Amino acid sequence: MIVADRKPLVEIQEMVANSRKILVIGCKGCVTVCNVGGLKEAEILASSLRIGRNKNGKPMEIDETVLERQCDPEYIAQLKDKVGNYDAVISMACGVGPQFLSEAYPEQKFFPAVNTKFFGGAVQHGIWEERCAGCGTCVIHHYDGLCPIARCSKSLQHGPCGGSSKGKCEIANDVVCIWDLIVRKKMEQGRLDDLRLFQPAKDWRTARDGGPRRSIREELAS
Amino acid sequence: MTLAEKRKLGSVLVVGAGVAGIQASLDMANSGFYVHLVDRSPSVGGIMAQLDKTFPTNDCAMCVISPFLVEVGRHLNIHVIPCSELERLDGEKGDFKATIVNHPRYIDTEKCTGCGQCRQVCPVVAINEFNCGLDLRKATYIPYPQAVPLAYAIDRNACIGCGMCEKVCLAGAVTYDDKTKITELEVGSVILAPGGEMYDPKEADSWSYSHPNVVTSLEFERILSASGPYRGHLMRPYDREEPEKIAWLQCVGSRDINRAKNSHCSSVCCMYAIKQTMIAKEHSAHELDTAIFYMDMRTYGKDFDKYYSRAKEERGVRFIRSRVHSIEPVENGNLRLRYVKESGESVEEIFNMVVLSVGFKPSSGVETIAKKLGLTLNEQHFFRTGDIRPVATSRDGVYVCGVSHGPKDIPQSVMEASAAASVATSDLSSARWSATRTPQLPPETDFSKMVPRIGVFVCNCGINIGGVADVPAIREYAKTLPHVVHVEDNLFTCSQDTQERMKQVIREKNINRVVVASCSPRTHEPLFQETIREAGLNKYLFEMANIRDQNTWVHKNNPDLATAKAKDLVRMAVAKAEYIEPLHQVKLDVKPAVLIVGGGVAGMEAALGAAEQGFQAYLVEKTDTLGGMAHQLRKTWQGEDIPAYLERLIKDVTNHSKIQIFLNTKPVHFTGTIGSFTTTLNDIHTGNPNGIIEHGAAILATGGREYRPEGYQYGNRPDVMTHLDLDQAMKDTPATVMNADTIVFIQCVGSRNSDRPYCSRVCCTHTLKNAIELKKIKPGMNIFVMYRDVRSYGFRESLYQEARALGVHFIRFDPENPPQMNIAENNILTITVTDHILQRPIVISPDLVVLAAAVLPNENKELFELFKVPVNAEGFLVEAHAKLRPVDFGSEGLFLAGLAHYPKSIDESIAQARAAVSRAVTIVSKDGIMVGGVVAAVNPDRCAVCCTCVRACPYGIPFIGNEGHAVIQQAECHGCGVCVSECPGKAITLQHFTDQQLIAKTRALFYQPAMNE
Amino acid sequence: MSQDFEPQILAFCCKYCAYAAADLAGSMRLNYPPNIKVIQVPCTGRVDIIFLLRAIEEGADGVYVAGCLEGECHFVGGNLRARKRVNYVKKTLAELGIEPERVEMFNLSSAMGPRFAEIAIEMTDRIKKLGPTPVCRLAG
Amino acid sequence: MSELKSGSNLEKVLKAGHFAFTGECGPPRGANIDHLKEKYEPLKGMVDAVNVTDNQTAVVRMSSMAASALLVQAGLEPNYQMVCRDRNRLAMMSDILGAYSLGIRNMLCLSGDHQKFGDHPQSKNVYDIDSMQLISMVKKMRDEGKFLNEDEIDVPPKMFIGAASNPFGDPFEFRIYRLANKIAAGADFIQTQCIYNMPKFREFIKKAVDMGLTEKCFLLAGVTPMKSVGMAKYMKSRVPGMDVPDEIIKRLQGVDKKEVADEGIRIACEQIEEFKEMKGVAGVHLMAIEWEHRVPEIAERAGVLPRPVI
Amino acid sequence: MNPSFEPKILAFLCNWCSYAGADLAGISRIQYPPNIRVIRTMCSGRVDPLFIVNALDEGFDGVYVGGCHIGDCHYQDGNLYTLKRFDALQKLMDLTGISRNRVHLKWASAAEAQIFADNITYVTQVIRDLGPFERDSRLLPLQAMKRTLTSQRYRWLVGIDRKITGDKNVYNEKTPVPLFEKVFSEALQGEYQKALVVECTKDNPLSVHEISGRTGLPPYTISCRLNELSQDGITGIGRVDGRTPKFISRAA
Repeated sequence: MIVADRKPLVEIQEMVANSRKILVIGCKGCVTVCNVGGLKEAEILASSLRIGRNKNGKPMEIDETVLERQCDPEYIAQLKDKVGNYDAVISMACGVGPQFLSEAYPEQKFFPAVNTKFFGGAVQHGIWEERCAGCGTCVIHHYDGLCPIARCSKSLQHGPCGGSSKGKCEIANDVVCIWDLIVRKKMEQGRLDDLRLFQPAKDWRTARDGGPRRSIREELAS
Repeated sequence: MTLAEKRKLGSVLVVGAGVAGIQASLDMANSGFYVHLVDRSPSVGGIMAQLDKTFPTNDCAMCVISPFLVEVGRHLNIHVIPCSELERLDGEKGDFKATIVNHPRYIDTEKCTGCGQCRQVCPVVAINEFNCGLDLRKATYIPYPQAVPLAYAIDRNACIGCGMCEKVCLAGAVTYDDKTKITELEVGSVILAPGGEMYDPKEADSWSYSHPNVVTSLEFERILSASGPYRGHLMRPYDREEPEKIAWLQCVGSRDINRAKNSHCSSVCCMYAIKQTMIAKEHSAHELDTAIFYMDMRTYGKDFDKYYSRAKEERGVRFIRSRVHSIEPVENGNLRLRYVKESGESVEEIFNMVVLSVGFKPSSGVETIAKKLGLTLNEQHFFRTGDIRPVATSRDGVYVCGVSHGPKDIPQSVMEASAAASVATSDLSSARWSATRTPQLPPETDFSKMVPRIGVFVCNCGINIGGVADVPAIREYAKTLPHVVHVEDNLFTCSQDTQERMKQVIREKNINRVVVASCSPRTHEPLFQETIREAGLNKYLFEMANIRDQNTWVHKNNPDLATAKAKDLVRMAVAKAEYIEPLHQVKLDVKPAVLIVGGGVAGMEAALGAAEQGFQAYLVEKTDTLGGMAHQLRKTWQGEDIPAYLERLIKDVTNHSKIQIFLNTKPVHFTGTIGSFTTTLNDIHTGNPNGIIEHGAAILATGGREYRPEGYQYGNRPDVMTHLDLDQAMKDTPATVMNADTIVFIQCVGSRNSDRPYCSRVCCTHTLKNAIELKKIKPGMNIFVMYRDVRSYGFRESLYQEARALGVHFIRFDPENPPQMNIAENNILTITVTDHILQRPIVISPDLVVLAAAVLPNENKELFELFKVPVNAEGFLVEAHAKLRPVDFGSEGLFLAGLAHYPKSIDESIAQARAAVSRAVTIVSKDGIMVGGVVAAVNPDRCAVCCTCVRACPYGIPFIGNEGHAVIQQAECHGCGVCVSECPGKAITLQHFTDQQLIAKTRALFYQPAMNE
Repeated sequence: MSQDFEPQILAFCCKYCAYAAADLAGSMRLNYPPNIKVIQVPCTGRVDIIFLLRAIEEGADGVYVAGCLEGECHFVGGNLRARKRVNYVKKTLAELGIEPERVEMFNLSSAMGPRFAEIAIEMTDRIKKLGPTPVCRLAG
Repeated sequence: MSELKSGSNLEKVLKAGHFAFTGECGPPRGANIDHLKEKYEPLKGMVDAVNVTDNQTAVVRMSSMAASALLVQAGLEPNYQMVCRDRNRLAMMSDILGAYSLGIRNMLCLSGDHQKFGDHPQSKNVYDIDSMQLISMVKKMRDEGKFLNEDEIDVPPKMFIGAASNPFGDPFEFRIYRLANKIAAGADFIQTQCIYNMPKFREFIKKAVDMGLTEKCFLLAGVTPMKSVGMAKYMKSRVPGMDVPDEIIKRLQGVDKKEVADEGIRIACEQIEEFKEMKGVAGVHLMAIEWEHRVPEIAERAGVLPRPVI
Repeated sequence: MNPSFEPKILAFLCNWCSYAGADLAGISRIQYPPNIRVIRTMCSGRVDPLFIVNALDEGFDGVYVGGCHIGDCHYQDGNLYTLKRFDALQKLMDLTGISRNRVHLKWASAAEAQIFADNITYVTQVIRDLGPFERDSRLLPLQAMKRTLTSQRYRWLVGIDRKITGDKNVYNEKTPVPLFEKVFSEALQGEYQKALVVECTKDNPLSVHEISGRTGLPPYTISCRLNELSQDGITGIGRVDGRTPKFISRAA
């Protein structure tokens, strides 16, 4: 799923500093699963903003609601007659949310409440880790299911760099060196020779470097 | 009357309302029998109520027992008869006539609300037995604040009849003309649980117990207790100084034939002494030096040995193996102890306080009851009971449990209580639900759609509330609150007459939400919920404002603020009341059958018990024979013949119509919730199913086995054997054993070490029993027992005395240098060990070495995972609560018994098996179980299927159903609400504690409503 | 701070330990300031972050959560989660420029009547020193 | 080994079987040529080639190609380093052509330190291709005369291809395979990380020899003399992948303050003596960072002078 | 004893007998020492033991209470109460170390002027022998006596004594006198000792030993009294110095 972190409260306060009537929209999709943008978090943000404004003597009106997802126009459309009567809307969805909203309601000002970060999963309750960088050409089968493109700081494809020590990446000792895992796994499974294969220079066109991407399913698209 | 027409009464008399009496009463009342619970003192609770903390978990005793006290006080089918004693018992099993003497209490328990005004004005003081004489109580008294029944009593021989208490009693509860009454009760059977009393050290002056700083362990317990005289602040009675050094003397009044005439070991003093050292250290702000003087440290129960080593290694408690003869008071309240170290060196030490770990003696009631009922006593003047029928007395139909038939700790007492409950009602099963009362309730009118119409009832509670807060003002204020249609205030809302008027008012003004502003919901919510239910209202349409315990009682000195706070609390309660919805519990049907896994003695006794209670029992055994470990035993510690008992038991089980036996079978699939489980059984060898069992409860009795020692050449020499090998040899080839001249027993082989940090409990007794038997057959034989601690607890101490008398040599070794076995080249085996008295190594060349090997749990990882039951680090099954639910599992409907729980002797296994039956019967005896109420409910379309609730629930109850959203089953949810506030999508609500209700209550505190029109 | 300031303090107490301790403080006739208003919850694990924030938002001068001793929670670990949520609210209040000391978590067993009174006194003094809540109460 | 691939001095020295001795020179943080001069002046005649680092530890410095060109003008032979962090494949190929045209004949292909260590951690890194793919690209340009997309190059850049190797990085067992992969990808010579743990390096080199790697390409052992105890401790604890045994630190602590630098050089010389005899080691790469002025003295005491002239 | 000491004695004279007797002594010019200062009360039963202790506290060296003979009381049994109260007061004074001979109760009818004068002369001489009442060195016992005399338990027992030992108690039987005596002396000693402890720990927290030093009570007795005081919520631990808790009372 898409994993995000909530923006610091001060930053959100500045965004809506001069708005009187605000709508906070949660999203029941990925951001609910990673506990950052669901209805519960929407209520918490709304209440925090109310406390902040109330303290500074400039009370504001904040409503909170939640959409099934903010990445399908039909759900966005549900706010048709509501979104107008606010002078600022905060979307707690991933980066897709504020953009779909802005496209649907050009005259309204939309603000992101979360910083979208990566595709990943929950290694334990409350801790999510990046697993995929969306390079568009999946090669994890070469590395026994451990992707160096997403999980090596330098996306190296032929083994650990000189800085890997004690299984940790040179940039920080809480970041696992993925190549250390790949090499150990290959050794355990007796498939070390796979790493002798020379991987030609990767074709990055399918990645973000190839420009904004679209995915079209002929049989579905009208 | 011929046998057939013999009357079977559906009621039971329980004498003694300590923790054992209460447990037995609850089990029977919840299984369809009416219970008369008689106790000499004005309230229930017994010794446990006086304890501060309990070992080995250091839980606070009162927190553990008070829910049981409240339940026994309120239970529809338990009739608590305080201040009374059993006078006579006529008739026989199934049809007894009991004559009860009701001593006058001079206060009517129905009227008294426990407000305590009489205590404050009473001019007469007397020794406060509850605090063991540390402080005084008034002639009009209540044993302790949480007493049940919550009513005062007048101590007639202290009271001078001045009449002051009647003057101040607004409830008019004082009845000076109360007389001794005699009542007759017709009961089916009788359970005696009069408990025990602590030895009184005054009988011997060498302990100089008259000195204020020499206290008994129970007094020290009161000193430590937060509700005790010193409010839990550890101080010396003499001058309230905080002690720097405290000594505990073990075996005061136990194992002491010359001074105290008590030969038995009281089983619990070692453990409670260690607990008291640990709790004392926690209570003292400065470094506290604690020393325990003991002979044998007898920590034989589950997790007891770990507790002992934690005290020794981590908490720095000093354990000095020496028996102090006398205590010598010295200047400014200190005490000098002279003792001899093991090395022979004599030492003097000054202590600020000395605690005498006093042992048990039978309560004074035991002697009189035995005389009146014609029951036999043993030499120590406790009730005599056997091993094979551990809770039966010498009179048929009269059973016993708890300390009155032998000193024991709380878990063992509670186990025996449940066992007595199941045995006492086994042949009354035809009269089940015949004598019990079921509440007649009118149909519930449906108010859910209607606009809230709230009735507010403000209570004065005599002067407890009215004397501080302005109750009329509170009542008038309540009128102004939204949706309030009726307000009234009365003297005692909980009194019978007010309850009736409440019902009437509810019907007249068709009130659909009731708020009572009075005392604590913890004690009175069930009472009021029943009342409004009788008025046709769903019992959850009710909210309380605690304006007494948490307002007037604690803000006595500023009444106006107390009144303002009362108004706030009422406004908050009304605000929540507005959003309360009726909750309907769902009735799950119960399958009247019990599954028992494991065909050893425990399993068979459980199956027989369930069948005797009239329920279908399914006994599953993975081998091809019943009997388990018992096949290898010969005699119980009291000498009863095990093979004969085993043969009889197997015959009864196999022929019983209500027991279906599955040999070579193991469960492979298990689903369902309490009351209706489904288990699939498979044949071990062929693997194909041989039965699908529908049952309401399950008992796991998977048993244990003897540890095969690694060291000491075991297995490669015929003259080195374990206890079971010795028993085998004594049975089959006695000659091989008898022509040995010297035999050495080595204790704690495989137990009490780092891999198995527990004591296997039975090996000391087993060694003593065999040593005595060998000595009697061949007095000339030299027998050496090499031990770390001889743990012959309870009456087993007599075996230790007899063995020493017969000339068995006992040599103590430290774990650091255990006995060394070496084989000389001529294959002669010698044992070298350092004698603790001579302090020099001695060499013995025995003809036979017997290793007291540890007891291990049978390995059933797969089975335990199937039933989702926890095992501890050593592989033993983990019970729900060590003290008060020793045979239940955490998950409802599952129970345990036998060696799989912890090593125990055969009589303790039988008791635990019968206890498990009693617990299981409380489920299967009902035709339906009400589930639901305050439980979590999932709103599917808000659920993001994110598994947060699956991870957050401490009991692992929520799961993702195949409809694609989280599912929480009403029968299983415990109602804690953790998942509700973790759920990121706000998809789960905890009924009766919804967000809307709690936020409304919060908001109401700050939001002054506009005047009600 | 002005002496006549009487703070309004909310206390979420768990039914099995803190609420029982409050009752015991009552039956022992101890004494603590009347500024404390108790709301009973089955377990402190039920106290949601939104409850604490809405309390501050509605104008509470102080809020505290009182649960069982760590390791003795009737529902295994509810009190541990409660402490984490209280810390989250403290951080949020700090970000909003409100004294985090206005929110607190306490642990006590049901036999610690005197401790409950102590906590009530401690919190009332602390909030009196901090003064009224900067969040002005909205009328109506 | 007979015909020359790039004709660089280093190649000739190595192929002639001499014991190579290369130095290192970090370009200045500004455009001050004199600074560069101060650094390469003492190296003249002392080394066969001079490594010119490319934004070492991701810290912005004068570009390595410019510095290398200046060295060429000054009559020294540069060993032009290129990292994969800062350029994509277009920039790399064009820089290789540029370097060749400026007379640079030796090249070192490195992955490069992550920008997190450098002075602009906010920057975006590239890592379009990794060091292995860089080696094979330069080989393709030289031997096949083709760009990566198979287009012809009119004048193919004949570079003497070098690669780095850290025998002490984790996982230790894999390091030899990585070396083998680099050689297979086209590396002509290898310069190792600075060596302190001699026993571990002996084990590494033995494996390299057994696998015949040292036949296929020349391996230069990296040496960095310790200037102070502080530097030794810093390298041991803070530099990832660096293995500094305690004996080295004890030796440095053994002498008094003033002598430490000298002791550092003595250790280095001992190492170089051993490398001379060690089978599979074709030379030494001396990394005297900020100590360029003492390289003549080190070279002298290491007995590697005079440098062969072919 | 300095010879010139003249004790100041307060005399409560009941209106119907002793006051009348005193007037008669005046009329018949019977002489008696001038040390007494008289307060007339309607009946000796009106005299609250607290007045007597206050008199000593204010500076008198002794107190004389005069009343009618038993049976002559104008109000039937007024003097019976006085007898009980006076006996109780003297028992209390025995505890405090203040000599009981500083207070005297004498019956004298309206006609017995001579007896009245003799009583006064006798009482004055007894008190003169006792010497002046050192009020300042007896502050603590005096305060404690006042507190005991105002305690509900003490006054209630003194008041109910006649009814339950003489007539009948709530159980319609006479409370045996030894039992009542035991209860009363326990109550008296209990209240007085508690009063001592409260008085000296009212303003500053004191340890048990410090209290013992000031009140002379043995430590263990103080410890037992502290139990009762904490049960009634009057005394608690103020602070703890090292290992010594200091107790402080909140005198309601």
